[in-house]
Amino acid sequence: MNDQSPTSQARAPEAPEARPPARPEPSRLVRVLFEGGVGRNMGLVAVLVLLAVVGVVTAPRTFPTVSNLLTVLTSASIIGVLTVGVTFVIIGGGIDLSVGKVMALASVWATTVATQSFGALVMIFCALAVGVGAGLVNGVLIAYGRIVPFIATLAMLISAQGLAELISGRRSQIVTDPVIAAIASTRILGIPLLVYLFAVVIAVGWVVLNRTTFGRRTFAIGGNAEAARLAGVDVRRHTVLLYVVSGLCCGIAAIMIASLTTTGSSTHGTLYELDAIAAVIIGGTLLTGGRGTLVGSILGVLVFTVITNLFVLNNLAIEVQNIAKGAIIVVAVLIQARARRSSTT
Amino acid sequence: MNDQSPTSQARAPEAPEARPPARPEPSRLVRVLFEGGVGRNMGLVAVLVLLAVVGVVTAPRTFPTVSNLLTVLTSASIIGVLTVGVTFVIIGGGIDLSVGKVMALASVWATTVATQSFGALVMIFCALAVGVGAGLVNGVLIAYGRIVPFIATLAMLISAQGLAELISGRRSQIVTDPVIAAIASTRILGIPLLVYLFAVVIAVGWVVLNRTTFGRRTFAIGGNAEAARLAGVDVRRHTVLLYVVSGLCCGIAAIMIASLTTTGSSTHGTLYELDAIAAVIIGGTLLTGGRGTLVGSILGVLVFTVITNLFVLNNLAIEVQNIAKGAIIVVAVLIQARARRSSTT
Amino acid sequence: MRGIVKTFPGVRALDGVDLDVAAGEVHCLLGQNGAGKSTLIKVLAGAHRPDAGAITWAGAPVAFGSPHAADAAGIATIHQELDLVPGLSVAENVVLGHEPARLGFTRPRDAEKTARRLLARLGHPEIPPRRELGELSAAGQQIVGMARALARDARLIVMDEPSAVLDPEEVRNLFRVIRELTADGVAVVYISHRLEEIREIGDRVTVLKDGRTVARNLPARTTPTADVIRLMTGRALEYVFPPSTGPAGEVVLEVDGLGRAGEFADVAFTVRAGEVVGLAGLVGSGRSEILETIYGARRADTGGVRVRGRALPRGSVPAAVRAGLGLCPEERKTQALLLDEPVMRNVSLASLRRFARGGFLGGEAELADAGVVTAQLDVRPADPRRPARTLSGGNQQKVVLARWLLHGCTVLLLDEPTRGVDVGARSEIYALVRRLAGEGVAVVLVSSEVPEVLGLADRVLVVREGRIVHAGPAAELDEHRVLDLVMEGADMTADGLAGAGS
Amino acid sequence: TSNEAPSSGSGANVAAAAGDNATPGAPVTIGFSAPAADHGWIAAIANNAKAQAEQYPDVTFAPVNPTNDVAQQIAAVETLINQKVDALVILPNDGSQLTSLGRRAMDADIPVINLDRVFDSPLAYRTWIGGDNYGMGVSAGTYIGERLRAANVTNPVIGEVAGIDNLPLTQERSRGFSDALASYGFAVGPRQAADFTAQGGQRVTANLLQAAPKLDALWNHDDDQGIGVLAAVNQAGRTEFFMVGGAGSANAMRDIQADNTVLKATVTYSPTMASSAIALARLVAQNRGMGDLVEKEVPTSITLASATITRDNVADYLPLGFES
Ligand SMILES: Nc1ncnc2c1ncn2[C@@H]1O[C@H](COP(=O)(O)OP(=O)(O)OP(=O)(O)O)[C@@H](O)[C@H]1O
Ligand SMILES: Nc1ncnc2c1ncn2[C@@H]1O[C@H](COP(=O)(O)OP(=O)(O)OP(=O)(O)O)[C@@H](O)[C@H]1O
Ligand SMILES: [Mg+2]
Ligand SMILES: [Mg+2]
Repeated sequence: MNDQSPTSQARAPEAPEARPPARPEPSRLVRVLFEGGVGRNMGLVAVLVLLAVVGVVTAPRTFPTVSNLLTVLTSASIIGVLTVGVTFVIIGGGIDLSVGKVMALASVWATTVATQSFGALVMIFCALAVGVGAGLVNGVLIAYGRIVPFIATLAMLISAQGLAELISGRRSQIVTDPVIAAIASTRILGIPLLVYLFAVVIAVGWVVLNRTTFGRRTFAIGGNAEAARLAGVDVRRHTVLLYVVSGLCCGIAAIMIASLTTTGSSTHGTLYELDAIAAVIIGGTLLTGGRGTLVGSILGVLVFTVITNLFVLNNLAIEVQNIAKGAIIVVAVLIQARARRSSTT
Repeated sequence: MNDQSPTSQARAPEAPEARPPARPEPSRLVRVLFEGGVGRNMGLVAVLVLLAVVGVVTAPRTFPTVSNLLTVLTSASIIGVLTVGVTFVIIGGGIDLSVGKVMALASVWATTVATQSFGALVMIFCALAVGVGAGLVNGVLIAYGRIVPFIATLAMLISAQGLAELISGRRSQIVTDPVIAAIASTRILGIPLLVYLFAVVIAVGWVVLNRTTFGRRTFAIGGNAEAARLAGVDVRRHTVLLYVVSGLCCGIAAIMIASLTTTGSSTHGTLYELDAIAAVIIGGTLLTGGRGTLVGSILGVLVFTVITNLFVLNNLAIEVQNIAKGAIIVVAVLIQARARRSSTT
Repeated sequence: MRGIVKTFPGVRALDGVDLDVAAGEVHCLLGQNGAGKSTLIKVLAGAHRPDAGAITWAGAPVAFGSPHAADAAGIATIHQELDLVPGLSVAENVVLGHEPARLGFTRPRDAEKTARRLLARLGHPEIPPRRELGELSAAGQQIVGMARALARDARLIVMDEPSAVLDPEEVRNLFRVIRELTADGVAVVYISHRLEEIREIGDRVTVLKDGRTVARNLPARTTPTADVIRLMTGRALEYVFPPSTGPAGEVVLEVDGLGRAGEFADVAFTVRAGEVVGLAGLVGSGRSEILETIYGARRADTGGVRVRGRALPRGSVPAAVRAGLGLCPEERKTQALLLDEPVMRNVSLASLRRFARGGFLGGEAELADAGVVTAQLDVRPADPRRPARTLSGGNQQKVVLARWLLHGCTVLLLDEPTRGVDVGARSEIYALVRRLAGEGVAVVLVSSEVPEVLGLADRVLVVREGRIVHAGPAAELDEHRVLDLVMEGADMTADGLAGAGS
Repeated sequence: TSNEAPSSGSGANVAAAAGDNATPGAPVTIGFSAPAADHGWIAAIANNAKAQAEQYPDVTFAPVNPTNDVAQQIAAVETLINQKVDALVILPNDGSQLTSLGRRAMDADIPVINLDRVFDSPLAYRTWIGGDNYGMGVSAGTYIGERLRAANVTNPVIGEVAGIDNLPLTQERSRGFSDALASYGFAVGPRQAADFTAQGGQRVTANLLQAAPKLDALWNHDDDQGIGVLAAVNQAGRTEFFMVGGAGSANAMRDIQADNTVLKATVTYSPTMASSAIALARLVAQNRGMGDLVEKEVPTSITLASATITRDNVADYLPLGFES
């Protein structure tokens, strides 16, 4: 990609400053996209294309339709929003196991009779506040209480589950507010509002991660927390903020799932954390932090969703689905790793 | 092989051998125990004592009885055996999400009509073989396929679940073999056989981890895989073996759970992986590998089991259980961290 | 700085240290490994809080509670352990913590411009600011680290062993920049174990020993080397290379046509028992790769390696170790040490089989034998049960050597064995290498310090861009000749290195 | 259990179409969605539905991917609506959460047969058929109350091992149980929730038996988890109480028949309702009524009765028992 290996300079002692950066600049858009993760994720794109081909071949009448595509995107949207938050946390060197149940708790809190009586805005505020609050607790326990993220967020998972059950009395709380109920059924230009919401969260997440000091410092902290500290970054405050971002995503997802299912329930989001983390890692983010792309995580979510969609359209038995799903994940990761290796050499 | 015995070199004349380790030696047993993890886990012991006090106060007639203690130990035994395997994997720098469902698969495979017709020995062999085989696949994917452990074992979790469902037809397979069925109800000197089994697995695991080259290399690989490789350790083969150890534990646990519930079922072991990993981490093992104690992991399992037992004895509702459980985990970890910090200074 | 005290669990790293630095001077900080140099500058940089003592900055007492505070006061630090983030780009590393931003949105172009300007100033306009830092060589990363410090327009720049991974040409560049800085009135604190560098660039010298200041503000150019060494080590030490121990034995290591695509090609040489062969070359010339390939840590594309006539399988470290090879790799911390494990276990790692009976360990032999070899190498502190992390750099290097001393090898491959090692330990390592050679071990030595290669090796191979361009007895070469060969005859003997060596 | 010798044709229960309704009508496609079977009862539901559909030459059976995730079930049923099936049989993971989906199907002129877990709005289904959870609790409570009263026990300790506590059905069963016991002047003692699995049943019961050193009776909501409950009871060597099961698995019935465990009765909650649901869906899609009823339409709601199976009548019910 560039002709000058970093060490080649060592062999050219004379005329050092006479050498301008010779690399031709690719078009800005291409560069932004590549830098943002598409380039590193060609393998996942290939996997998606492969899955699409399988879909077209096995379900030619149902798979390649607009309405099916929108169904896939809608199914992906909720876990996708959670995945955005989890991507931030993992790139920053942490992990968040609590997202699924924090979302459930936020959905329950936002749909109590009392909250609903104040209308849609208060419900949305309430969901976001619960998400942010839970994220804050996670972050403070981890950054200041020095509890390892795995344990702190696992404890949050369990407690949020319990609290959601307590508040809801273990019942599904029905959304009566027409505005919230309408979110999932509204379409603009034929595309569900949930899909727009998903797109906005991705876009904002991408900009924050790649174009703000917050995002770049997230990479720094995940890559080398000590170096970030020595460079004057307030690592602990930043860590708290990362979990708050994740909590905020839970709040947004809570509104979405409340609208999609027209209920708030403590059973929402069970095991979503594993799916979200798996999507992030398949997307090429290191579990140890410091490296990763949001685009990869989203592609990971799409891979999972398309697999499920394919299974449904082909009406496979669940046990066969599971066996195949495990194998597909392994193959996807192998393809992705191979593609990345060959692109960097 | 080489003519210079290194020890002879080491005793070369000018060596200042007049420098013996000057620190007074504590008694050997005390030292072995401390080194083995009790010392570093005084915090967890304190948490257990605290829980016991709560038990004695809140359920004075039912908690402090021998039969209740044995119930706690029996409940702990299955997840405890899995935790032993997971401890090896995590200390070696990996993670194993598949243990719960590999155990389920092994339990199903060992209890099919065909297998049961060959009798108990074949059933036991079958369970162990399934566990070892799954571990082998995990290990090879990770060590030679270079798939990150999180993804490889997640794929195994999903596939094992599917395979278990396929084989069992999603039904509970009842254990008809009297020998297997008797394991859980046999008592020796009043103590259930399962508890002995648990103790044996812990003891063997402890010796292997702390007193063999295998264990030493496990720490080395988890601490710095590259350094271990350059020191001549066959890191990939060792990694495979680590997952095989974990798989073997799954096989043992499968026999235990088949006996305890008198069934083999694909529903066994759901979410056991999270509990096992949480116990390992609460026990002070670093999720990044290289450091940890088996004793800590076992104490972690006991903390979880005693919490559940206390809740049941006090007839608490499940939502209250969950909220409290999250908080107790956080407090336990804080106590443990504080105890460790003060013990090292 | 006055009376600085800093204790770590079990260690009193600083025990009343004084340091005065004047504007516009290069103040050198000397001391053995573990003397407390890095700890002192971490206190200065706000990374550690001192237990006692006072810091006066520009006439006013200050207490830096965080790196940020020191930074705001105008103190920039290049730490000994690279304080960079591998996953970020070069430019982002340069501006980390002070990203040019508007409303929180970064301005990558400004950052790249800054990085390009600073890298050019350091003589490296060709390092692409957008390249991911982790893809650069260690030397490249060190240069980015320096650019980072320059980015702050600091009034005091602290450099903790910046030259350890640099070759002579890079060091020359560094010195040029330091001179420019001091000319502008910037103060520089410079730490190095290479005394000839101190002599060239330093103005005043402060010497630390065991966490105490033993000499302050000595004139750097006129104080006799012997005095400095005595102050540091507490003993008179001759900074010379031990003599070669006579004729070599039969050929033990044969390397034949070894090559790896893109790294090196056609590497062929032999080493005899008792012979020390040195590989000289620039940083990035591929010497480490050659060693690692011989050792099986990288799989050769072409050629082969024979030990005592038996061919080694490609790409198998265990086979190489069984055949009697041992490697002390270039990066101690990432490639050699288990930092959290006791010294004893680091030492015994390659020899576990010896202490095991049927796979079971547990005898006291392991501790005892590890204790003997570490004592032999004078690893300090002497307790082999201490975690390796708490040892200073030089002592960590000795631990790695002790590993192979305990294991015993026919062929010892040493990659930069004295990087970051103080004079005392250095001479001990030299003596050890010589002694091993005398006992019949074949040694291959890679070093970026030409005098070291010339002084220690019987035969020198010069590597340039992955090829051996010269092979011959060390006695027939001098430093200028080697540098000529290394740099492809570039004219560089005239100015920068005139004062170097001795 | 799959390892038992195959009996009564894979254990699925089908109703033969009788009378007028036996004649094939217009060909119809019936979509079917249920939770993923991780449990004998749910497995029996799926099996029964499939077996019943195969009885009819005029029915094309279109089941979708069973799942335990509400969002996924919504997506799956949406594909059926997109395909414009003629009728839908839905056993929702959660009735409330799928109500809007039922509405959408009904609005698209696809009649919905709501199986067991009820939607919130009658507009979301054409007909509901399901079991009587409250009645099941009442049956269990009544049996225990009668038996204890007959034995002249005063202040009995009555334990309860519930299913997944989050489910409304569990809460209704418990309510029925305690209401029935209250009519005898008894109350529920130690109560713990398991998770419908043998393993959960064993774990919870092992601890619950510690909490209650002496028990008089125990109701376990579900015969699948009952295997584990019974295992825990046997392992503890406890025989001083009797136990009542729930749902009516063949395995539990065999234990009752053999009369060598503490299990003395079980109250039914029969998965045969799935067979009936398919039959109803066919009739609704073909605009037919139910043969024996005067009405020309299928009723909007059918509730199954919960029978109490004891040693006396177990032989009658054994063919209807599902394999756990
Ligand atoms: N984080 C730490 N924890 C415990 N001990 C430490 C720590 N950091 C340094 N030490 C100890 O403090 C002493 C001084 O270490 P320091 O790194 O300052 O030495 P140095 O002079 O920089 O040596 P070198 O030349 O090898 O870099 C050493 O004995 C070291 O083992
Ligand atoms: N991280 C890296 N990524 C890509 N290429 C690299 C990297 N590090 C080194 N190289 C390439 O490998 C070759 C040898 O590099 P290396 O710095 O290891 O050589 P060396 O002679 O051992 O130098 P040193 O003096 O540092 O030991 C060079 O061509 C260099 O460009
Ligand atoms: Mg230092
Ligand atoms: Mg090198």
